[in-house]
Formats: sequence, structure tokens, C-alpha cells
Amino acid sequence: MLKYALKRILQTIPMLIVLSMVVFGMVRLIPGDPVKIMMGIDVASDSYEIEKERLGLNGTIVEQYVRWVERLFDGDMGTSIFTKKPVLQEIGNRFKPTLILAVGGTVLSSIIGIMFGLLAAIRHNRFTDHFLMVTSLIFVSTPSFFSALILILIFSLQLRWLPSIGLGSWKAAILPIVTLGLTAVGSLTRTTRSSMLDVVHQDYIRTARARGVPERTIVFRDAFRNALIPVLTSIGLRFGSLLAGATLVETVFSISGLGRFLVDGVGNRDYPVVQGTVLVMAISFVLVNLIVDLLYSAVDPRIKYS
Amino acid sequence: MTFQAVWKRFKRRKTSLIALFILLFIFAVALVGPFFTKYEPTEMALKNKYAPVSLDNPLGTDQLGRDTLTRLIYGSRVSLSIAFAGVLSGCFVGVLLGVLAGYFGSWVDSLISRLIDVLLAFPGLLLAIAIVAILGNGVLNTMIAVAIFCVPSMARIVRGIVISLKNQEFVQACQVMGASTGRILFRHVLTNAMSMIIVTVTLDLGSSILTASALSFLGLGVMPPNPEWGAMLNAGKEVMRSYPLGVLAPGLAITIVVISFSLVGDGLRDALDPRLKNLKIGESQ
Amino acid sequence: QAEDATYRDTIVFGQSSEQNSFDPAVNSSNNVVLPNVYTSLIAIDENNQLIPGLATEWSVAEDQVTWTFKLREGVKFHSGKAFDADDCVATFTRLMDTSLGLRQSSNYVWIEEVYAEDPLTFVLVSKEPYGAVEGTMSHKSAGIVNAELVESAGTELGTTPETIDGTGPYKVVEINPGDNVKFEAFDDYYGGAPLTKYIEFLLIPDQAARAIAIETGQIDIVTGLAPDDVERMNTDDGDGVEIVMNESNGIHLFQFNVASTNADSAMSKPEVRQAISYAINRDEICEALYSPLGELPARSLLSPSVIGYVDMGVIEQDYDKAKELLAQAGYADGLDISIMTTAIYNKGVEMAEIIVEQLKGAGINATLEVVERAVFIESLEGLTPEEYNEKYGWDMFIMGAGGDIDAHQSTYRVFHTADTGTNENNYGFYSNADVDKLLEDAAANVDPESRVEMYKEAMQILIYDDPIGVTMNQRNNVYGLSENVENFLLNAGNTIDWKVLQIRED
Amino acid sequence: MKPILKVENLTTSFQGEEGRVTAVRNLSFELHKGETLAVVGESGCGKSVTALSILNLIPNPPGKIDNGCIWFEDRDLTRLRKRDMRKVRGNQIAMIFQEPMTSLNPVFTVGRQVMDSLIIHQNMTKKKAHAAAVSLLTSVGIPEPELTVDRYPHQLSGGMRQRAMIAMALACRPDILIADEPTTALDVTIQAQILNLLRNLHDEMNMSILLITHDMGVVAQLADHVLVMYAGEAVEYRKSKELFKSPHHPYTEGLLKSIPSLTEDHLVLYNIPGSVPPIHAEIEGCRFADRCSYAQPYCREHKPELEGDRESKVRCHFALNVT
Amino acid sequence: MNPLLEVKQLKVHFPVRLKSQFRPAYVRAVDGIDFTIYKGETFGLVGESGCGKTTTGKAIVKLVEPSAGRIFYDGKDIARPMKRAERKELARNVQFIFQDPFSSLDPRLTVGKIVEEPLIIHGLGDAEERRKTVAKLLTDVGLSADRAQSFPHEFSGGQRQRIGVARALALNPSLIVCDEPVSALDVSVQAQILNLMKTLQDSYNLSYLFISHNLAVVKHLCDRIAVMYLGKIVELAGKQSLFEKPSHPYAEALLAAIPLPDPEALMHDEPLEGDMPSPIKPPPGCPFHTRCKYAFARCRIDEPQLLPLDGDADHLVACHLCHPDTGTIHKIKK
Ligand SMILES: Nc1ncnc2c1ncn2[C@@H]1O[C@H](COP(=O)(O)OP(=O)(O)OP(=O)(O)O)[C@@H](O)[C@H]1O
Ligand SMILES: Nc1ncnc2c1ncn2[C@@H]1O[C@H](COP(=O)(O)OP(=O)(O)OP(=O)(O)O)[C@@H](O)[C@H]1O
Ligand SMILES: [Mg+2]
Ligand SMILES: [Mg+2]
Repeated sequence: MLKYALKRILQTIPMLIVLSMVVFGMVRLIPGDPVKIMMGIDVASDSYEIEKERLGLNGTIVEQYVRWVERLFDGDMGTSIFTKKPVLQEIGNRFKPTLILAVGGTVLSSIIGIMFGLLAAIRHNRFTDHFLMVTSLIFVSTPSFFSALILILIFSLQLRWLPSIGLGSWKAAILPIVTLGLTAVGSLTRTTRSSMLDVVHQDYIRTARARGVPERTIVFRDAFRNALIPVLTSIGLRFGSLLAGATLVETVFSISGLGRFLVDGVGNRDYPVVQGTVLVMAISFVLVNLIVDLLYSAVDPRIKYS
Repeated sequence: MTFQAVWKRFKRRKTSLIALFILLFIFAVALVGPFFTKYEPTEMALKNKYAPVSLDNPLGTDQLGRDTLTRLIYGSRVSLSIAFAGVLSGCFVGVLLGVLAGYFGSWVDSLISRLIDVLLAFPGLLLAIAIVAILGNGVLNTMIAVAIFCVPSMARIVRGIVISLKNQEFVQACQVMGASTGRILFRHVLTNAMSMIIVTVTLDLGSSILTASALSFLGLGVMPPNPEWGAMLNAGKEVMRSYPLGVLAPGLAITIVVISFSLVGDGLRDALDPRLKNLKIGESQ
Repeated sequence: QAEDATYRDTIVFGQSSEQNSFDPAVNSSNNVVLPNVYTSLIAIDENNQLIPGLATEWSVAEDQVTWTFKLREGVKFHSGKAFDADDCVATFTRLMDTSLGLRQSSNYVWIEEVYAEDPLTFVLVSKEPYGAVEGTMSHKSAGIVNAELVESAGTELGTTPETIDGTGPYKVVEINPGDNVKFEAFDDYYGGAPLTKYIEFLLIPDQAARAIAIETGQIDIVTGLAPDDVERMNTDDGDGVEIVMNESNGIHLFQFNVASTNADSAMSKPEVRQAISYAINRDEICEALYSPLGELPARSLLSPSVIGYVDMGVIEQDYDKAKELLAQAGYADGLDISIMTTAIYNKGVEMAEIIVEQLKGAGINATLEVVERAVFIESLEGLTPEEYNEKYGWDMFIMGAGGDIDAHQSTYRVFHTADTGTNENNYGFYSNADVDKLLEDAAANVDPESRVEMYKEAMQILIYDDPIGVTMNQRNNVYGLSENVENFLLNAGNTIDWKVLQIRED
Repeated sequence: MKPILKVENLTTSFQGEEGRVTAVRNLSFELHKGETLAVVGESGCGKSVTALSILNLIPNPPGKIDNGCIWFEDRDLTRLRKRDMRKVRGNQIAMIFQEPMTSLNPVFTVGRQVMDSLIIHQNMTKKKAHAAAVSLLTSVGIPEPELTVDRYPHQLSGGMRQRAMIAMALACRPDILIADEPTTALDVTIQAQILNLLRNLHDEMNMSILLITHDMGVVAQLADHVLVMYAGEAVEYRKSKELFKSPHHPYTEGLLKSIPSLTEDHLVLYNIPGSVPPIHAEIEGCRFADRCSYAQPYCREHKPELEGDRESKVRCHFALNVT
Repeated sequence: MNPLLEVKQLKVHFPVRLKSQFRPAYVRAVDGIDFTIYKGETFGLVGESGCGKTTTGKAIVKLVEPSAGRIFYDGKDIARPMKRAERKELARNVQFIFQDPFSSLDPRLTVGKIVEEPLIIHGLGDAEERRKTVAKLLTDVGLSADRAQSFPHEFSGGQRQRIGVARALALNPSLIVCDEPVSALDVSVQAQILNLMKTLQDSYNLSYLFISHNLAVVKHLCDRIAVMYLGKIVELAGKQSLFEKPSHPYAEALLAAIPLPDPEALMHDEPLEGDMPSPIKPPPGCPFHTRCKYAFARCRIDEPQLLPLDGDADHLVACHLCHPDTGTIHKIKK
């Protein structure tokens, strides 16, 4: 088990290296002078060389990359052109709200999605099934920025139940998390359902029936545990899309998170910010999938030993 | 399988059939609608702003007195052409990579798989934002973002199918017969993967409309006055209290089109290959 | 108000953008915050009059270059340090040092030297007679900073609550970038203890979200409302929101790129520019877009509240005249131009969209390009005409003008021929020898009456004879207030006097 | 003697893409205490469906028992309430399946799955059940039962898994064991082990076994009686020894003759021409007539019934070797 | 008799990545085997599941790369990398019939197309000629030629296997590798296919490499038989000699394990204990020693060679019991 975990962790390292290369290369793909790009526009000609050196943009591309990574390890992601502050510090200030949204959305959508999926599978091809599938289809297909507006109009403006901005209190967190979570409910419902239906047709379920195991136990113990494996993968993947989707929710609900920071960074051509944010988001996603992978082994003994 | 057989099976799912008709209707409107609209998409009647729903303006007018229906129709052209051009080119590349990786294996596979992994490490929207950050705004760049967004999942799906097909005995039979790689790929592997590819493309079309509209909603994709649906929604948001249709119309348009693509995709999956029913398609959105 | 009313200890502002810095020498955001944290030698009251600030009285010597400021006694910084002339010296010495690269330094290049005559007397000597000394001294960038902090904080000044130390009624206690800033009343403020304990500034970039936030009581004061929302809040009573507005000292303007090489350099011809100006119906635009905000067509390139303002009237739409002018310039068959706009100005996109439609009537076919903030800013970063035309090539672009209390500050930098030849300040490469002369003379003149005459002459040229751009609407400062807010005092410079601001408990 | 299990006129069908498909038609047979009855026949002839019907495990939809009774201890299993049926399953009638690879739940230990029936049907405590599981595993010949009990199915080989399946089925000492092709997926050497085990257990516990297989070798080794099925119908029911000696139905004869022999050499193997009729085909006369070398025009028009005495039945107008 | 195919010291090792291991391990699917197939004969390969039968067959038609060893077809080494022309040349001589009649036919092509495919690949004949050839082939394997337009799913398993045979015959090969062609079929259908294969052998002058785990089938069809165990051949002999005198303990046990379809002949021998070891970590010495009831010390250390039994060059056995006085005894490694 430990060995597997260790191996899995080591496996992500090459992945992270390539990832960092891609993010590093990003800025280089932008037409124009990287020094100017990384500095914003106003770089005085006499300080150009100094800035180039400071930004680590001197030397060959390989040297530059190595230096960039070294700096990353020192926690240096450069300085924001716009706010003039260290990017890492800025990201640190904004990471929590995004994490709350993504984790909250993941938890919410997992609970609803798994519930829906289970119910739909149990009532396969009956009204409940069709109803839940259509509902979850509507959830995935409605743009979150659209549903966010509608939820605000109803729950903030009309009913005055919930705040429409910020993430200051648990009450304020409800609407954004719900908006974000709903986008993932659909795919989790689908995965849970099809995975359940898949499992229910497996031979070992028939074996369990032949042993006289009560139907309820079969569904919740024998089938569910097996069905959970693809659902876990799906949850891991969903976390990524929620992380990115938080951008939209943060925009509508005026939450100062990573996503909005990224979008502002793009709008401001603040490339150090864009680079840093993209890197942090992608790494978080990779790490979450690593955790999910490790969780598998708790659910699926085949991974632990084989 | 013949077209008739597929159609017969497809017809059985009523929801998918309805969705198909909705899509066909929307395509038709996007194609010929502009010849029938009374107004230009940018034509203003400042005196007539926020006109209520009427015969002249079936969906009312916006804050500049522009006819919302007209804009919606023109917008469908933008949104759909971004989706189609982006998805088709992205999926083409994805299929190519997937086939190469799946069929040739070894280092080609390792290389492509790593590339796919890295692209997949960027959640869809993040990838699109990053691409637009590099390329800048505009319709063309949004298409490119959508295209790149489609590549990794398609490549992964195709790779999986190709690997499983490659181990199918009928493909090995061709190898034993001395068939060329090209023949095996095109005649046997691709044709058998085609139904899955078609289904994936259909589902990708839906999710890329969501992505493209999300980009323009963030002010990063298509810019006004181009009547892309996401951009319209963004613009309408400011006046949504005075003119709810400005948000509702594009929002519902996006939702309906995306739902329809999903339903058609599901229907196609069942119709094209009943065996694929429980296959999990690459996660989208 | 009722005697027994109780008041809340926090007032929350909803803002559309953040303060880009809390260093007065760097800050280039609006005037809402800084004057309440730092105070300047001269202050501006709610009637836009100059009143004593940290200086109780001031005078200029016979030589017209030596200004002496008597400083207020017993003033304290937030840190508790006593204020004296050394702080003034440190503040201005810092501003004068162009090598520090501080954003506001360019407004202080006219100063020859500063010194402290005694702890409560501060002397400033200008290089030449300078007409805008009082205006400049009242500017938020002239907010006095703690001399000790200048030493110790260096470039960090204004980045954290610890490095922000002013003499204003409120001190900064918490900064959450991208989210909020919290202020606490400074009880030792020389003007008396402020009435409300805390003020919080919340960043809400989205216009619709701000409107909803004020209507649902999540915030107490809001700016940057959409005209539609203002209209609704104004008419629909019982929603608990009041609209307060006053005339600001800025206008909207579509400026010409005089150096454009498009269509045989059409833009270099005054007739063409005049024609465009005549083709536009400012009333219609203001009516359609800004009427709820009470904004009318601008009557000058300056606002009425600016020292040096003269009413220049409004150009009425006249297609015949426009076509005639075009024909004179050789474009009887029409003209193709390109217009740039951006959403960072309230209704900036819609305004341009209407302009495009209106220009059609004069046979001018305009294409519109909507750009993001970054592209907008990038396009103004000191490009030569060649660079500009190659990269962007716009003939006309949206711009805000004004913003300061003295005409000199609002005109010289942007209308005078640029020495550098770039568009760093003179965005449209405008150059007119007469205007240059008038602006130079007005700057060196300390007599208010004759200055006004010179500015009037310059405006005639800039608006009518050799237009620099198309003046659009005179902007208003518009606030939405919870009806419980009391003592909301606002001046044209968009500065609110926080120390008297209060909000009743519901 | 009263049979322990009596199937009467069992008809089970499935809803297919092209209408309903009858997988088992009008099937009747008896299983006696201590007896091993083998059900043989070609793939798809309805053997598994018969087994599943007995335990009411036909997936519904698409499947359904249309008709017939299954008598067990004076109760008709087809009409039993779900709860009562559950008490029969695994307790009085147990079943093992063909695929030992997929018939065990991969996420639970072998022991837990063996304990399951004990806990459900005999209300054993976990501890007791665990001990019982160990002894069960021992009795089916699994080496190191104390360790294996805590292993997961994928850690066992195919043969071991099948032993575990058998242990699971025997947990409650059922009256009837239904074994659906218990050795088909296994290698011959492993098959021999399992057959040996089944025979020993049968002798020890004196239970009745319903053995489903298509391997006549396995039948010969284990069965007392044989029921031959063809296209959903029973065509012959005999004592095993007699059936191998002198088959009555032409299909049984063909089946036996087409097996390549280890002991004799044939230049050409006998074979039954043609193939099984499509399952949805409605045939008026004898369903085997098309492939039967003895068929007469009469056979194609008249449907034969399963006739004979208690010990020997055949469905043929012109039954062979009948004295 | 001329050797048609000679396999010499063939090894096929597959790298596999184990989930909890860093370095790849190797599955020694085929671990050094030798045999020869003569013209016109049927050579049988039997053994338990996973012992490497299929892999051997696939190596011969180049579906897997041998890790070591040589394969000579008609005297030419075909185990080395080949150009496509050579590959095609080989395809015309050596063909393959697959085990699974369901997955070995492309579901999207008609039966006619499937059988025509090899002709097209090799550019044999024009469309009309090809149509005729296909019709003849279908008739030869006992299908009616007018079913060429049907799709595979419209056929039963036995019929599909006939289609597979027709496809293999299309190029008129001399050797067909048959990988358990009848194990997925019912006995009654199995007999049809076996008979068909015998008939075709005569009319097409074929040699077969017949892979199966069913000894009875092998006995019926084959002239010489090799018994494989864990990637090695443990016994190779003519049919008669093998069935009368199985000399390797494994071959003996295998024979004894087959249940005879005769209630009078009940199995009485104790069956073989245990399972085949994993080919990733094969035991040292004789691969069979872990299950062999005769195993003695030498078996655990020293690997027996495949040598003639009692000087009979046609009956080879790899067992120390049969060759007590050969080979060297390896020292036990500490
Ligand atoms: N779940 C199902 N849905 C539809 N048809 C089914 C189902 N299960 C069985 N059938 C049909 O019932 C018929 C009998 O199947 P059954 O499994 O009993 O055959 P069998 O005799 O056990 O064959 P085998 O030897 O291959 O196991 C088959 O034709 C099959 O197609
Ligand atoms: N591509 C491959 N990668 C890794 N291992 C493989 C591969 N192909 C076969 N093997 C392994 O090689 C060994 C021999 O396989 P092979 O298919 O040759 O056995 P077989 O004798 O044909 O068995 P069966 O009777 O089950 O068909 C098995 O352990 C198998 O798991
Ligand atoms: Mg069966
Ligand atoms: Mg094999």
C-alpha cells in the first residue's frame, strides 16, 4: 500500500515537470518581447538589461527554465505588473475562496449526484429515472453564469434570503456553491447511474442474490462499493472543472478568488499573474487526482496488491 | 450498419428525436434566418429601447432599441460556427493523435499520452482561458481555444478505442494477411471507432458552446457588438432588471442547444452501437 | 434628525475598482479614498472651494515663485507622530525626484525647491510663475506623508496598513487585495473625531451585482451604477435606496488620432474632424444612455467646477454641414474610419455603437473595435505615430478628460504638443501652435481672470476650429445610498467627507 | 419417494429487440434427495435460464417466468414472496456459477463473502461466522485457509476461486446445490480437482445436485440422471448409465457421437448437420427435425411430447433403441 | 519429409508493469522452445491456459515479436524484422485462424468483403475473379455463396468459424496456425469444423499448427503433438506414442484428468494438485516440480532438457525421471 502510494506520488513528478514546462512556455508563445510582456509595457530602455536579468530572461531557454523552476521552489513567481506585488503572495490571498468554492461544489455535487445516480439506477427506466436524468441534464447544460443570475434574482433580490456578493459568511457561500455544484451534478449522476447499472449486471451481484442477501444490502453494500470506483475518478475530474468553473461564479458573485484573479490578469495582460495562477490551478488539479487515486486503493483492493 | 438501421433505432428515443428537430430548426434559422429578419443586428432605434414583446419585436428590444430576436439569430451563427469549426478541427487533431498513440504504441504512445495528460491537467475552461490569454480575443481565437479544448479528451477516447480494437482479433487477422498499416487504420480501426467519434463530437459541440459562451461572458472571447450568445448575456446582465429577456433569451438559447446536443449524442450512441451504451464517454464540460 | 437615533459602527461602500495604491505619489485611482487617509496642505470642500487643509494660510511672494504655507498646530499622524514642516519637505522632495519613477512625479516638475523655514512654516519655490499651485497643493497626490516612514518604508510605502500613515480622519487597518479594505476612525484627527467607527470598501466589479447589493442592503453606499438601475432606484421608492449626484470634473470624449494615415491621412484635415463632430447627435446619445444619471452634453473640454472653465456651447447635429465639410476636404463620396472603444467607461461601448450608427447619416462608414482594458492602456503607452498606426490604426478612440481642479492640470499635459513625439500624454498626437502658446501662457500666469480668457481661446480652437476630439457627456458623480445614510457630502472631485458620514440603525 | 424439487411446465421468456423470446418451454423434471441430476445441451438451449428460474433470479425486465410451478417443500417457488424466497436462496438452495473470475465481489474478502450467508441465514455472530468460514475453506481444500479467508478474490487462482464459491454455496448446508457449468472456465487438471471435490462433498453431505454442463465427460463422472435439452425443451430424461449406453433421442445420440474420443480413433467424426434453430423461430413440428437424419415428414408437422415413465422420458416420434 | 517450419529456441517475453513495482517485470510467455512442422502434417500444441500456446502461434505469423530464437519457414528466417513485401510474402504462405468466432470478423463488413479482403491486399484478380474466388471459398467451407452479402452477426458461431477458415484459405497458404478454433463451439458444431478442417487439408494440401487445450480434439486431428507447460515444451511425440506412453508426469496427469464420456470409466486417480505457477516468476529447475508427485531434489535445481526417450528420436521428453543420467547438476545457489 505504502509502496503503491509512493509510486503513485513519484509518478506525478514527470507530469508536474512537463506541466511546468508548458506553463513556462506559455509566455514565450505570446508574440513580442518576453521582457516587455513580463514587465508590462513601461520598461525604460536603460533598465531593460537589468530587468531582463531580474526576470531571469537572460541566457538560453533551458537556463531560463531552470532558473524559473529554482525560483518557483523559493516561492518566487514573479511580480504582478498590475499590483506590483509578488504573485505568490497575491495568489495566497485568493486561494482560500476558490478552494472553498471548489471543495464545497465538489462535496455538494457528489452528494446530490451520487444520490440521484443511485436513485435513477434503482428505479431504472421508470419515471424517477427519467425525471432525474432530465433534471441533471438541465443542470449540466445551463451555463453557471446564467443560473447564477437567476438564483440571485430569486434568492437575493426577490426573497432576500441570501447575500449575492462575497464569501464572508456561510450564508454568503450558499448561492455560489450551489451554482457551481449544480454544474457537476449532471455528470456525477450519469456516472453513478451507469456505473451502478453496470455493476448490477455483474455476476457477483447475481451471486449475492443467490445467497439470499437482501436487495437493499445488495444495492448499498455489494453494488455501491464497486460502482464507486468510476464515480471517484469522475469526482476527481469534476474537481478540476469546478476549480476552473469557479472563475465564472467568482465573477458573478464578486468573490475575490483565483479565477477572477486570472481573468483580471488576462484582461490586464498581467502575464506573471496568468502564469502563476494557471500553474497553481493545474497543480491543485493534479494533486487532487493524486489523492483520488490513493483513495481508490481504499475502495478497490485490486489496486493495493496487484 | 446502414443509415436506415441507425435511423430506425434513433427514432425510438423520443427525447433525442425532439432534440434533433430542435437542432435542425436552429441550424436552419442560423442559415437562412438572416435573410428574413426585418432588422440588422446592430440596427438601433434609440426611441424604442426596451420595447416589450410585440409582433415587430417578438423578443422585444434591448437598451439601444436593437431587436433581440434578430441578434439572437445572428448570434446563433457566431456561436454555432465557433462550435463547429472549433470542435471539428480539434476533434480531427484529437482523432489523429489518438490513432497514432493507440495504434503505434511504444514511444509514440508515451509521447502523445504525456501530452494528453498535461492538457488534461488543465481543466477545460482554464485551458481555454490560458489559450485566449496567449492568443488574444476574437472569434478566430475562440475557435482555436475550443479546438484545443477538444483535443485531449478526444485523443484519449480514440486512443482507448484503438487499443481495444487493435487487440481485437479481426484487426490481427488483417495484420496476418499482410495488410498495410494505412488500410488497417482506415478500413477497420477508424470505421469501427467512427460511431464513438461521432458521439463524442456531438457531445463536444454542446460543451464547447458552453465554454465559448463562458469565455465571452468573462469578456475574453468574442467581443461586442458581435452578437455571440455569451457576449449578449454579458451585455444583457447590466440591464437584466429592466429587460429580463436580454438575459433570458441568450441564456435559454445556450441551454436548449446544449441540452439538445447532449440528447442527440445519447441517442446516437444508442443507435450507432448498442454495445457502447454503458461506455463512459470522456467527461465533458 | 431624531435625537435618539442610534447609529451603526460600520458603513460599507461598494466600489467598481480597487485603489491601485495607498501611496499618494503613486495612486492614480479615484479621489474617494485617499483624501480621507492623507490630507493635503489645501483641501476642497463640498462646494468645490479651496479651504485650509494642513496649512491654515498661504501666500505667494512678489517674485511670484515663492509660496509660504503656515501649518496647522497639533496635528498628528495615525502613528501618533506630530506633523511638522519636515513632513511636507519629505513629501515634496520625494515627489520631485523623478528617478524614483513615482507615477505622480510629472505633476511636480515645476518645483524648484522646498524647505522648512521653521517647524510650522513650509516654503515652496517654483521654477517659473505657475498658475496651478493651489490646485496642485489640493490634489490627493499632495497628501502629506510621514517623513520617518518615507525613510524607513522606501518603496514599500503604502503597501500594508503599517506603511500607510497619514493625517486624515481614517486609518487603514486591513487590506485584502481584490476583495476589501477596512478603515478605522482616527480619533485624534485634527478636524475632530469621525462619527462612524469603521468604513469598509468592498470591491464589486460587476455593475449589476453592485445594484443588487445596495438594493438588498448588503452595502450602504455604492458608485458606478448603471443608468437603468439609477432610474429604477430613483423612481421606485420604498426600495430603501436614494440616489445622490453632482457634477464631476470629468467629461467623456472621443479623441481623434490626428496622425492617422488612414484614407490619405484624412484625420489630419480639420474639416474632416469638424465634419465628424457635426455628424454626432450628443443630445440623443445623452438622452438614450445617460439621462437617468442626469448627464448632459459637455459644454467644454473642462467641467464647470474646474478653475478656468468657460461655457463653449454644444455642437448640434448638422448632417448638411458635415457633408459639406467632408466635400471640402475631398471626401464627398464618403469616408471609412475605425473607432475604438472599451467597456471600462460607463456605457462606453454603447456610446460608440450609437456613434457608428449616427455617422452613417453623414456618409461616414465607421467600424467599431471593442478592446479590453489592457489593450486600451497598452495603446497609450508612449508610442510614436508610426508604431501606433501600424499596431492599432484607430482614427478615433474613447477617452475621459478632466478630473482635476485646475484647468492647467487637465489641459497642458494632454493638449500641448508632445516633446517626445509619442502619445504618452497627448494621446491623439494633436499639435496646434496656437493652442501650445495659449496653454504655456496660461500656465505661467497667476492672475485668474486673464487665465480664463486664455483657456477660452484655446477651447475655441480645440473644440471648433481644429478639433482634438468630439466632446460627449459631462459626467456626474452618482451615488446610491441606503436611505439611512446621513451627512453624505460630496464634491466635484468625487471626494466624500467621511468624518461626518453616519448610518442609522434600521 | 417424493422429489425434493419438482419443476412443472416451466416457461421462461425474454423481451428481445424483435419481440419476446422463449428461452425455456414447458419444462418439467424432478430432482430427488441425494441425487445428482445433470442438465445438458448445446449453448443457448436454456440450461442457465432453468437454473436461474428455480431461484427466481431471472432479470426482470427483460425476463419473466410465464408459466409453470417449481415445487420445493410443498411451496411453489414461483409464487413465493420476495422475503420468503430470500430465505430459500443460499440457505436451502444454493448456487455456484460458471465464471469464478467474475462471480465473486472483487472488493470484499473471500471470507466475508463466505460468512455472508451464515450471518444472514443463521444469525451467526461475525466471530463465529469467521471461524465457520475458515473450516469451510478447509473442507473445500483451500490451502492456508486462515490466511486465505482474509484475501481478496483477485489474489486467488481460478481453481481456488471456484473452491471458494463452492464453500460459499455449502455454508448453510443446503438441500440442493445448483452448479451452473462449475468447471467450464477451468483447465482440465483443475476441472479434475473440482469434480473430485464435488463428488466427495456430495457423498459427505448427501445433498441433491442440479449440475448444468455441456460436457458429456463431466456428466458421466458425476450424474445419476441426465436431462437433455434442445432449443429450450427437454428432449430426453434418463438414468445416466443408460443414456450413455443407448440414447433414445436422435439428438442425444448425435451429441454423444460427435465427441472426439480418447480411446478410439475415427477418421471422420460423426456430426449433427445444420445448427440450432434461431431461438425466436416458431416451429410447428419437432424442433430437431431439420437436423435429424431419421426425420420423417410427419416429424415436421406434429410436435412430439416428452413421454415415458418416471425413470425414462423422450420427446421423439421415433425414439431409438426403445425396446 | 521436408521441414516446413522450424522453431528454434523461441522466446517471447512481455514486459509488464506491475502496479506496485517500479521496474518492469517480464512475463516469460514462451521460454525457449524447439519444434519442427513437416509438410502436410498437423502438429498439435496442448497445455493449460496461459502456458504460451497462443503466443507461440502469434510469433509465427509475426503478431508478436520474438525476444530471442529463430523461426525458419521453408529455410528462411522469419523471426527477424521484415519489410512489408516480405511480410506479404509470408502472409501468402502462413495464415491464422482465431479462437473467437465473434471478435475475429469485422462487424461492419459483409462476409463477402471479409473473405475478399486478403485478395485485395495482395492484388489478386479483378473484381469479377475475386467474386468468383469468394464464392468458391464460401462453398468450400460449407456456406452457401449467396450469403456473401450478409453481416457476421447474422451467422451462428460455427458458421462464423467457417468464414474465418475461408478467409485463411483465400491466399492459398501452405501452413495454417489454428488457435483453438473449436474451443468456443458446442460439441456438435465442433465436430463439423474438425471434419471440415480435415477435408480441406487434403484438398488444399495444408499443414496445420493446431493449438488446443482439448487433448481429445488434438488426438483426433494431429499427427504429432507437443505438450507445453509454463512456456516450455515438456513432451513432444507422435500421437500414438504420446497417448500410449505419456512419459512426462505432466502429460500423464493431463491425460488422466480428462473426464471420459462414459459412466463406467470413472476417474480414480488423484488429480494433479495446485495451479500452474506465474510465468513472471517461473520456479527454478523443472517448471513442473511444484506440482509433480515424483519431484526430487534435482528437479528443483536443474532444468531438464528435451531429449529422446529411450533413444526414440520421435519421442522427446524433458524430465529427469526419464533421463536420470544426463546433464549436469547445478549447485544450489546460496
Ligand atoms: N438476460 C437475458 N436477456 C435476453 N435473453 C436472454 C437472457 N438470458 C438468457 N437469454 C436467452 O435465453 C436463451 C437461453 O440462455 P441460457 O443462458 O439458458 O443458455 P445456456 O443453455 O445456459 O447456454 P450456455 O451453455 O451458453 O451457458 C439464450 O438464447 C439467450 O439468448
Ligand atoms: N501482450 C501481452 N502482454 C503481457 N503478457 C501477455 C501478453 N500476451 C500474453 N501474455 C501472457 O503470456 C502468457 C501466455 O499467454 P498465451 O496467450 O500464449 O497462453 P495460452 O497458452 O494461449 O493460454 P489460453 O489457453 O488461455 O489461450 C500468459 O500468462 C499471458 O498472460
Ligand atoms: Mg449457461
Ligand atoms: Mg490462447
